[in-house]
Amino acid sequence: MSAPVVETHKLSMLYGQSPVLREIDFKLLPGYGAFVIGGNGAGKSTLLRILAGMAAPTAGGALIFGRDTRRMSARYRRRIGMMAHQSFLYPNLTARENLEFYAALYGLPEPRVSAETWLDKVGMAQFADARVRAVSRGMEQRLSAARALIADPLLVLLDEPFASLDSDGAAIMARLIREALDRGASVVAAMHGVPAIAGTDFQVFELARGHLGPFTPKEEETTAWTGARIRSLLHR
Amino acid sequence: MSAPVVETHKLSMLYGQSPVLREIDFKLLPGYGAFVIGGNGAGKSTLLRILAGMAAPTAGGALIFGRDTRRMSARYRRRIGMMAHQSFLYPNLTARENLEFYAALYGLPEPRVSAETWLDKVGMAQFADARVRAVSRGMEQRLSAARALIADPLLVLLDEPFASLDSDGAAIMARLIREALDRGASVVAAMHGVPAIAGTDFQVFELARGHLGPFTPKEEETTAWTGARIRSLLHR
Amino acid sequence: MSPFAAVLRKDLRLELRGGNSTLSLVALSLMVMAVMVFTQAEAKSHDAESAAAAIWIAMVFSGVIGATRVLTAERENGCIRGLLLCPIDPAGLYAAKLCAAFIFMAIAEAAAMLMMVLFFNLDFGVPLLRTAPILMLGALGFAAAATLLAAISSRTRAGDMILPILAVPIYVPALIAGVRATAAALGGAPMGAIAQWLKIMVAFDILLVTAGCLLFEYAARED
Amino acid sequence: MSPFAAVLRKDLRLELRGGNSTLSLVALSLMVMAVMVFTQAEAKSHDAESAAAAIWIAMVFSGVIGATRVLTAERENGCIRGLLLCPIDPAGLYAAKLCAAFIFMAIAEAAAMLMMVLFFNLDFGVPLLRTAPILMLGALGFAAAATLLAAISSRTRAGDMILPILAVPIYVPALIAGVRATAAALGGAPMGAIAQWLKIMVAFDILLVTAGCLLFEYAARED
Amino acid sequence: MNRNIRTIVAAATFILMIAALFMVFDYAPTEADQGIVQRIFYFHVPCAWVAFASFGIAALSGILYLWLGDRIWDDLEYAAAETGMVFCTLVLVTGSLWAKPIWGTWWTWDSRLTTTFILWLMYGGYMMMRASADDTAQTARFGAVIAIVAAADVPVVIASVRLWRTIHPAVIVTKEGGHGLEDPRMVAALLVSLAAFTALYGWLLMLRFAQLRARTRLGALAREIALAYAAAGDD
Ligand code: HEM
Ligand SMILES: Nc1ncnc2c1ncn2[C@@H]1O[C@H](COP(=O)(O)OP(=O)(O)OP(=O)(O)O)[C@@H](O)[C@H]1O
Ligand SMILES: Nc1ncnc2c1ncn2[C@@H]1O[C@H](COP(=O)(O)OP(=O)(O)OP(=O)(O)O)[C@@H](O)[C@H]1O
Ligand SMILES: [Mg+2]
Ligand SMILES: [Mg+2]
Repeated sequence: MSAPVVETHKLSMLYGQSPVLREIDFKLLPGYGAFVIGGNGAGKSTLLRILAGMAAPTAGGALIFGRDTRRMSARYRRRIGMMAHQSFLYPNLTARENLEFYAALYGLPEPRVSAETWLDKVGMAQFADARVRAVSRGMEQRLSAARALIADPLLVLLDEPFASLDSDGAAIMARLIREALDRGASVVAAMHGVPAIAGTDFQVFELARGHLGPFTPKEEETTAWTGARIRSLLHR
Repeated sequence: MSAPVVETHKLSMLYGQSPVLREIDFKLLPGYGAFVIGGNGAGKSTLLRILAGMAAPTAGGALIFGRDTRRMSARYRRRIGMMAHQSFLYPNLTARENLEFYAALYGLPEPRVSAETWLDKVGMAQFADARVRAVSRGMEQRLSAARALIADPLLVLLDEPFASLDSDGAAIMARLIREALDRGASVVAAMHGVPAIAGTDFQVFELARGHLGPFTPKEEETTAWTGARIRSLLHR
Repeated sequence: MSPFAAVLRKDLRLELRGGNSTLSLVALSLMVMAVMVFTQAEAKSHDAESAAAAIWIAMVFSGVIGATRVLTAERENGCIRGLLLCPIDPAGLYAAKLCAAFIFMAIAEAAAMLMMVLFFNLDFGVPLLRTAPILMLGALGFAAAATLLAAISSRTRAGDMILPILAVPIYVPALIAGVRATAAALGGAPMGAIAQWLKIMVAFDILLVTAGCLLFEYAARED
Repeated sequence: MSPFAAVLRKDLRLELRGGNSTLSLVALSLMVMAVMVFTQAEAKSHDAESAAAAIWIAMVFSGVIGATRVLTAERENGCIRGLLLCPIDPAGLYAAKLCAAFIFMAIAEAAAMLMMVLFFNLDFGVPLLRTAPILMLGALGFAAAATLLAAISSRTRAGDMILPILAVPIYVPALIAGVRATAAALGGAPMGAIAQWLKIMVAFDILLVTAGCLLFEYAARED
Repeated sequence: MNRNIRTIVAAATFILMIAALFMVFDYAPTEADQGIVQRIFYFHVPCAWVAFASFGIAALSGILYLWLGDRIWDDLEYAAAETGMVFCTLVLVTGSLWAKPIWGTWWTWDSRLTTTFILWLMYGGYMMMRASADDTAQTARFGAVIAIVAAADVPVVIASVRLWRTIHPAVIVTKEGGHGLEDPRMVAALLVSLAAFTALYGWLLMLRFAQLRARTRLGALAREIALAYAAAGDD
């Protein structure tokens, strides 16, 4: 079997004295997806930041393509696509200009072309020339996804990819994830108990109290976002 | 019957030449809640900004407590609580300090006390002394809700209140909405097809192509966030 | 606690949290002083005039940056919008911002005076004390103008750069008066001699502060 | 298109988006000049020294603002993080940022020179030409230092304001050299006379630029 | 209607200008110690006064705009500020032209000159702001604020010759009080050219104002149309 894309050894993270991640051992093979489910403050974003090399773990380490995240050269960074809480988009540039810019930085042969194609893919072609400052939040989220995926990374890190997307947006997002997997890329996505996805090429983990374990779907978890539960709450 | 809290007359909004809201006529009575459902870029945030007096409509107008939003005096602003996409929280102040600050600005007798109570209410007591810069996104969302509701406003405007909250957070948020309604306050919340809420004191509207109409739950709308649909997409 | 107090307290707290504005204002005036002194190393004795010039230049620049700082602090997470949603009257908000900017500048000024004494080896004493009120008047007026205009410049696309272009000229008359007064005071002139200059400055301060209180609302409003 | 070119192009574009920024740069240095002149109006005849002082103060000011702008532009939406995720080596990024800041300052300088000639009614000619390289060297060095430091400060809580603090001690030696050189050049001293100053500046520039290229990565990296 | 007024004013300007030229260069006597150069005076001073008046108008309409919120005041303010800018520039130019022969330099940092230059700078800043921002209600408000604050310098300019030691003459109202124009014909010439420049100013102002009005109306119409389409339901 092929070498794992992500491999962490006793990965631990402290902020000050408070532990956020505790000796996480986690492995992800090419072409596989992992969904990290966890509550607010569970440490999902922290984990993703570490995997992206944006933050250094306090103890233990993470290997991406066999390379320690603490010293990833450009060659390795090239293969990673990170979609974080922040969109990394310049408010005063237009959607197209932003994508073109990043495409250029990722050394794509035809920045303009790939910008166009990705604007289409995320359904933003119509707003290509709108300043990012002036687009709605969901649109910014879509652009952020395009930015992360524009260079066809082999490791895709998504932090709450479905947040503030409408149903079409969610569908697009899901399709993009699917495509990435089919491309042979690996995907790590952080979410809040949704969606409960079956399928052989998905592992679903739960991040709680700093430990990463297999996810056991509890009813109210998976349906947190559906009307059912909230109705009951609103009418108790 | 009592005078409406929100009343818009042919409310229209253009950005440049492109229309976002078209002659919206909308009325909300005290103690009632309205959920505005709409896709990305439908104009939900714009509508809420106008109701909060943060933006001036291009044509038509909106009355809050019978007062035009264009010239709302402090007395009227006092009664409105707005939770926008941006959290309005100072990254370098702690959670408590932020809430205290806003409590003071809203002229509450005991800023410190109400800050405490609201930190409890949104389940952030434990992070009271963490800089907002250092809290997770969901936590910031919770604090943002606390900030908006701390002065017990009579009109509560919520822009995607459930975004990036975990199930507990969502439950808390729902409870807060419930409480506000029971208090006799009116609530306008913008969302993406979720949650489909029944109940006599709720109206659910759909904002599409600039028109605000009654919401007709389509299956894939209401279940957009549940596993079902996304699974099917991932495994098309 | 009044809104004014709340806002001011918040600003100062943020400042102490490592805003370091004041420190860097001091540093900026240090640079100005250095430039002023070293250009005239052996050229001519550092007389009252050049000392006055130096300190006022320092003030103008620290004022420009200080005022910008006070208002850009509100931009992260759109806090300024949050403020404007609150039931506080803009005048109070302006007053608080003005106060904050003034305090930063005043501290920077104090430091600048110290440096001046050292750089231009003046001797401590009455003349020096006389300059203090002059500089404070100056700082107040400039803070008033800069704060009002920073509310504008912090939101026009031309950005921070448009502030000095607007604020400095508006202040120049008072600036000239101030420099003359300072020079005179350092030269050992009695209070009476500089009274006429002080009158001008006071007039300007009153004018600018009132203008600020009245106009800030329009400068800060969002829509 | 190389990353360097891409970043630089993006920065300049943002700068132009900022609304006639070059114009406001001219105005900015004009302000500095004006303040200098007013403050010294009757102090002394406007000689080479005060001209040199004016232009260097203009430089420090525009440098601080310029470098800060170049890097604070990256802070909104955490763009700097996005940049550092890209497969570009930090040195290239630094070079681009440095370039942007330098261009920014160079324009300001050119404007300042013109102003200087008018304000201090100097006459165009060889002495003036001699100052050009001095100023450019100065601008380069300052941009190099300021950009590196802005990278640090744009992430510290202090935000942009900490920049001057850090910039001062590092840059002051070169500053002094530059000021003396300019004064000398304007005074009509031959190239030989100012060579010693130039040497110091060149040394500093080399030092600062290399330091920047090497250290920028650590200055800008997140963890 | 107001086109007719404009043509009338234009005609008046023309006639008055002819008259002024005659008065200045033929009727008025040559000043004793300055000689022919002194005749610049008759252009220099009216320009200044017109500029002041214009900035005053700008400030007033600024206040009215903030108060009443009607875009017409914003247009007037913008027009006045710009036209004032033109005449302020003329003051600087004529002044410098005068200064060269009299003081032997184009420019000196005399307080009157300085303050005038400052005035010019401020409205330069005003125009930069308006140029850099796109034409919205916010920009209009900003403009009003700046116009109001900037006007504060006008009295300073006027007072400058009295407040500070200066080489710039104060003739109309001398420091001792009473005017220092020895010959009544000079006064006449000054008054006529003053009238001429005022008329010229009025004409330019009207032109610019009308233009800005048209622009605003155009914008409003475009919005109307867009709204109509919006109401009709197609984009
Ligand atoms: C660029 C240089 C100059 C500028 C900016 C300037 C500016 C002004 C201004 C703004 C005024 C009108 C203010 C008022 O009337 O109170 C004025 C008036 C006048 N200027 Fe100048 N001026 C300049 C040069 C000169 C020169 C060289 C002379 C002749 C030596 C001169 C003689 C006068 C006189 C006689 C008046 C009218 C008398 C008075 O205002 O009391 N100006 N100047
Ligand atoms: N820069 C930081 N400094 C200190 N503590 C931090 C920092 N960033 C995050 N934390 C803390 O680490 C914990 C995990 O944060 P993280 O953002 O990873 O949570 P999360 O799982 O992403 O939550 P959410 O679902 O709300 O985004 C939180 O308690 C937070 O307060
Ligand atoms: N400041 C602005 N300038 C120009 N256009 C804007 C501005 N703000 C919003 N828009 C446009 O108005 C439309 C509606 O934006 P809005 O933010 O109200 O949508 P939304 O319903 O909140 O979408 P989302 O669910 O993604 O938040 C979008 O097409 C957006 O591009
Ligand atoms: Mg997170
Ligand atoms: Mg929205």
